[in-house]
Amino acid sequence: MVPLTWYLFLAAALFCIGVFGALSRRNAIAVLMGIELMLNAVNINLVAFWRYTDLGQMTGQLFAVFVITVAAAEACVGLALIITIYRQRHTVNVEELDTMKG
Amino acid sequence: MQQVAFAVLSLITLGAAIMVVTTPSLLRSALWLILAFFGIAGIFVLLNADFLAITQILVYIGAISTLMIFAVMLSSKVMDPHQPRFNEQWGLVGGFSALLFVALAAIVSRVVWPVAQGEVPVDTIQRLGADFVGPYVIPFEIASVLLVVAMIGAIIIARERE
Amino acid sequence: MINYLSDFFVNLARSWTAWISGFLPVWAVTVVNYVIVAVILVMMPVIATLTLTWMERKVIGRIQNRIGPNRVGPWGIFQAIADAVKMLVKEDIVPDNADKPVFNIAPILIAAAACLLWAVLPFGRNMIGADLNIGALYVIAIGSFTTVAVLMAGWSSNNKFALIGAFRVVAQLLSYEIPMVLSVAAVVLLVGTMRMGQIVELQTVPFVFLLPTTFLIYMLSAIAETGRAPFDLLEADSEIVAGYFVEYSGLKFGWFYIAEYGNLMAVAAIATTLFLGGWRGPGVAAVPALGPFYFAVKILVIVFVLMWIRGTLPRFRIDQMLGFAWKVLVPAALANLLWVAIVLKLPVPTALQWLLILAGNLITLVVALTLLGRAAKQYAARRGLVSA
Amino acid sequence: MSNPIFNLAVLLPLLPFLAFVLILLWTGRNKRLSAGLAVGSIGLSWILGWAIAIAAFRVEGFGANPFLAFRNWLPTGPTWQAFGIVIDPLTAVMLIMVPFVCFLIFVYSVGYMGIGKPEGQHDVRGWPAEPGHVDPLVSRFFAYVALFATGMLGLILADNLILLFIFWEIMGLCSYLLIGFWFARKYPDPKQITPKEAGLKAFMTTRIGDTIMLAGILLLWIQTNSLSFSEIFKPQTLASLATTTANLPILGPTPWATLIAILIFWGAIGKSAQFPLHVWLPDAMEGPTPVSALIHAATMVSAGVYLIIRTYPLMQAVPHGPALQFISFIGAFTALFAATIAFTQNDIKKVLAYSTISQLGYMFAALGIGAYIAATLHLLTHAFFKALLFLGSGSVIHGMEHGHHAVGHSAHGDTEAAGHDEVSVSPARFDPQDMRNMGGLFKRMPRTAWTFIIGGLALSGFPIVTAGFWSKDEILADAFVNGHTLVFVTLAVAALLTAFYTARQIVMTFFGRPRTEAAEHASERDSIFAWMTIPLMVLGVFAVVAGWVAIPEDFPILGALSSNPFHHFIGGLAEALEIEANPLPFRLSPLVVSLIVALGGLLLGWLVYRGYAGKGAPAEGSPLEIPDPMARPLGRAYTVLQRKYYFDELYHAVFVKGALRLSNWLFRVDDLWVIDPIVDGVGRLGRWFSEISRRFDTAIVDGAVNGIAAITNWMGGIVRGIQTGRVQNYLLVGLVTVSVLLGAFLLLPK
Repeated sequence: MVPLTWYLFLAAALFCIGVFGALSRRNAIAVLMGIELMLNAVNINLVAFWRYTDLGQMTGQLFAVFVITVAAAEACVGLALIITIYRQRHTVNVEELDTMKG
Repeated sequence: MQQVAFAVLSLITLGAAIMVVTTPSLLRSALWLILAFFGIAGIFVLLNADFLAITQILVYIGAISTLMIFAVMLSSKVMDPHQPRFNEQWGLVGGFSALLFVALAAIVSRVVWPVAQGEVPVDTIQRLGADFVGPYVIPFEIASVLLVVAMIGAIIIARERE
Repeated sequence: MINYLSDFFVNLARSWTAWISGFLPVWAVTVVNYVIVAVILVMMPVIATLTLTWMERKVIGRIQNRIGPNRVGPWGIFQAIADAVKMLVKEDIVPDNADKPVFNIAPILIAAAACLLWAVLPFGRNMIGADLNIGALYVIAIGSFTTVAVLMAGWSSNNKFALIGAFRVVAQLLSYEIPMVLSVAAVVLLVGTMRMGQIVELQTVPFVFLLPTTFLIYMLSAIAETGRAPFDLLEADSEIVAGYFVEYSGLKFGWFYIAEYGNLMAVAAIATTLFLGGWRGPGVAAVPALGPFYFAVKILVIVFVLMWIRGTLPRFRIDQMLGFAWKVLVPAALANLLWVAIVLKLPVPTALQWLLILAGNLITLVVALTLLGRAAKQYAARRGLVSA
Repeated sequence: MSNPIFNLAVLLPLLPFLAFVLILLWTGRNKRLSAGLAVGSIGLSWILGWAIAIAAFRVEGFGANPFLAFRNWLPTGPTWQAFGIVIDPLTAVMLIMVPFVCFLIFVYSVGYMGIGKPEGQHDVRGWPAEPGHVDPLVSRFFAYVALFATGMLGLILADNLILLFIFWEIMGLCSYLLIGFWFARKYPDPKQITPKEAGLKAFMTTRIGDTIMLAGILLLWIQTNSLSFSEIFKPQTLASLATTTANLPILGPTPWATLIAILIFWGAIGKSAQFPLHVWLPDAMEGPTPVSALIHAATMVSAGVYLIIRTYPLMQAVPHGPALQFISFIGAFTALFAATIAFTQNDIKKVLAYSTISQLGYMFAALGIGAYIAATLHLLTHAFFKALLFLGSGSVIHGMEHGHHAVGHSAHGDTEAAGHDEVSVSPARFDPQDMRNMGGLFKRMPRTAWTFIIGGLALSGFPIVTAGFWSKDEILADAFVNGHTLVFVTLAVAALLTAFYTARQIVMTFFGRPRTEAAEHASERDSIFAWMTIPLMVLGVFAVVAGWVAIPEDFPILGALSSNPFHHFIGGLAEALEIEANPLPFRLSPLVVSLIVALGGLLLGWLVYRGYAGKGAPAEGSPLEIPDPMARPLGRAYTVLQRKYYFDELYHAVFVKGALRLSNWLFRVDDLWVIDPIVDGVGRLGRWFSEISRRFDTAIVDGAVNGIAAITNWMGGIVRGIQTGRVQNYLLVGLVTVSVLLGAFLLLPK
């Protein structure tokens, strides 16, 4: 039987990798990928806690499903945005998208 | 047995994840992402969450990754592999995410988790469904609405404007 | 002896296990058995290819008023073998500045997907690779996984035709996945489980008699998923030479070939399992060994029909095809699903429920067809194809 | 006991509301459809309402255990406000009256607003349409009235004060919108109040009452922690309210019950236009006539009375306490006071408006002296015959306009005025509402005339047959038997006056010879009159028979015929709420009195005005110059009455002018004694200073200013570095914060 903490470590590591990707890549799509990794880390935590604490109720899995739903929505809108930006500015480089620069 | 499986899966996942954030070619990192998703699906199977595992494959690999590869292909013209893949703050980010990991790990190892051993009920899927239309029906509905909204929004955003 | 034969395969497996567990530790027995099952399952697409290619060429030949292969062996049975040999000896070309690793992995993945499908299909009572409690969903997931592999192939071979083929695949497969899922969901709703084994066990009446429209929708989307005519846009020879695997040759091309026929057989098998009562048939209860044969026969019938369709119908145009998926199949499938869900909640005897479901299906079918016909008329009139 | 149909009661308000929403959102373009929706919805509510009411009559001892249904919706601290409905005898009888009258008036408005008529060419939005044309905003009209119906039905169903108050305010809003329905209308003489102003006036005036009422409600909630009637009317609650006292500045210790009752009664004063706040109702007649009939005669104004009846246990928590005395005083006074004004008015609708006020006063007086059931009865009967009268007057007005149109010159000086203004200032404008322009309409508009006369008789309490007689007689008898002599006398006089001005009105309008061309050619032959006169007839029937349900048992002869079901029905509720309402012993004197006042008043009026009406049109000049026969005998008093005791002027002088004068005064003070000297001084100083400052300026200030600007610029340059506009930088900040905080949290000693 695998101890819970292993899963938590895994999730933490995955989350940090995702953060790194989301914050350090120049390409918007890569940033999205990082975000997806973070979400998955969260899912791992949810399911692990479900498995190891309350098998009586399905809350953990339910929330994981919701997270997946939200991730899907986020991905589709994000990619739509990226495509539009690409069409208009001919770049998907996050650094060049700084029209809000003060 | 399970430990081995876990070790392998987590190694696959983490390795793939690292490749995702480091590979210069976007398409490659998308493929690595898929591998990572597979690893996570495996983890779910280890956790007796078969339904989630399959959903993971169906949604993340079948839909999201495909979308991403699509986006990569559509925007592939502007990406020459020679320009740097990271922005100038990547070192800082790396350091701090490492710090974050250390902190999280410390918390995880410090806290005494209230672990309750128990047999996984056989009818998880039925109960999942029951909960979705039972106590969690409102979140469920909201999620569906969210999906519809996202779909419409995406269509409107990405539509070619004459 | 008779009753040994009567449940031949299971008993064979039993005695085999008994024999090896004589001199092997338990875990080893498990491993060995897993390996054997895996091998059998992996063989399925190969077998499918070897048989179906020949069958297809014969059938198409007949349809096109030819004889078909007739040189190699009696009735050209060994044509497939010959082709296989030819493929093996061919040179393996990898185009320049192709994305080599991806290029090499793609065919393997596709073939793997084709094999994986077989894991959850029951060949007979207690004859199933792994009776997952999410079998139906698993099938869908694997199907969606094919998309990625095709995409990889199309992208990595760095070729315009291949890329366009890949784009078409994504469009097509993603669109047709939805009606497929919905139709499968209707069956799952009806039996209340996703275990393929149980779905067959509970299928006292083949569901095609309950859900004809759903069956139709499933078959249409299945054809699209396997990318066969009339939905073979991803390899439309006349438009984009061979679609996403234009650059492949030799063994890798063989993989795609295997994958295609493996998928063909697989969707036929799934259709059989979900709608035609799988291995059920007269006398199965007494002689379970008959199960696999019924299974095979039903599969072959469906495959034949698919070939028939391929030989008969011209190819769709891409926009028409997607429009068909979104404007016809999805609404119809949704309607059926809803109707089934409602009827199952009605407090009436099962027989009546089934009648209601059947009625609803037929109504959906009629409505869909009428609307389609009207739309077609208008279209034709607009294009001046007919004098409206 | 609870008949399932009661559960449908929720639909009563919902149906009209649905119509309102539909009309407002979708069907506004299609006038016919909108009207159809409104009428249909209210028709359904009518049928449903009667079904419910009849079901209620069937139930034995219904008053003791009424039907309740509620659902909590508004958390208020420890308690909940329920969204609930109650059906008890009172609601039931109201359900007989309200939806029915609403329905009839809706039908009437279909004709009145000219549905199905062509669109006028130069009709302007917010002006009355030309005769024989459909009103340009008619859909909006029906939307508003439908919303109003929602308010009224909800009000009578509400089972708690807060809900009641909500619907109360909805009605207030509708009244404002509908009075100002012809919002663009202007009159040649600037003194005359325009619909817009009238609406504003009504809204503001009632606001005063409503605010005080809200204060009362809040106090009540503070005291009892609940606003649902069933809670408040528990004996112990009332007892505690009656015993515990609040220390008021001047009055000293007062029982909470009294205080709250009076505060709530102020709301009724505002809505029902009682004495201090009565000024808005006559001007509310600027609205379309169906509105006057529906809102300002039958339902909304009587909502005030309904409120008091509904909260009666609270009002009489202190038996015969100051609250009741206050109510009866206000009521009786208003009854007399409004009646005196009424018989000098010449505008057909204004007369009815004042008579409404006085009748409402009647009801309040009745409540004040404890004539609970009599007041309820009068509320019903009055709704019927007053609605009838108003609709009749509307029909008369339309008839006059048609006649005027037929004669040729535009009945609507003002309508074209929208187009070109110089016409609207033309002084001589024909007023189709002025009774002095009428006369002899009996032959020309027989249906209207007959129904109007029936209504008039009912109003003046014509003996035995009409409904008004029974209700009024009940009230008078009650006052007499319970020894409220003052109230009795006042009401008797008021009744006399009522009969008198009713006779005057009828004679001036219908009898004698026509005094103008318009009256000469007035007719009710136009198709719209079909819509308008049928409700008149139905109401006419009810104005007669409505009273027969309440014939006292020991009334000679007739008493034997009926068993006074009304009294028993409401009585059940009354005793359930511990209101003493025993059938009165029969006394001859009040009966005689009421006979005398009714018949006498009518006779008197006829005698006085017969001559006036008989003269017909004057040889030269307008009929407006003919003096009113009452003018000479009364002398100056007559003008006083005609100017409505100068109340408008008074309020204007006190409140409006007062504010103006005050501000003026402040302005002067400011200007003469404070500002000017300062200004001069500043001027001188300024010249001197500026001389110095000029040198100072160029040298230092400029430098400083530029310097500051430069500094700001420089700092901004530094700060804007942070605002890279790149999302990743911002996220990095977040990451740094989180990780550092976490690290610190771990490293720091616990």
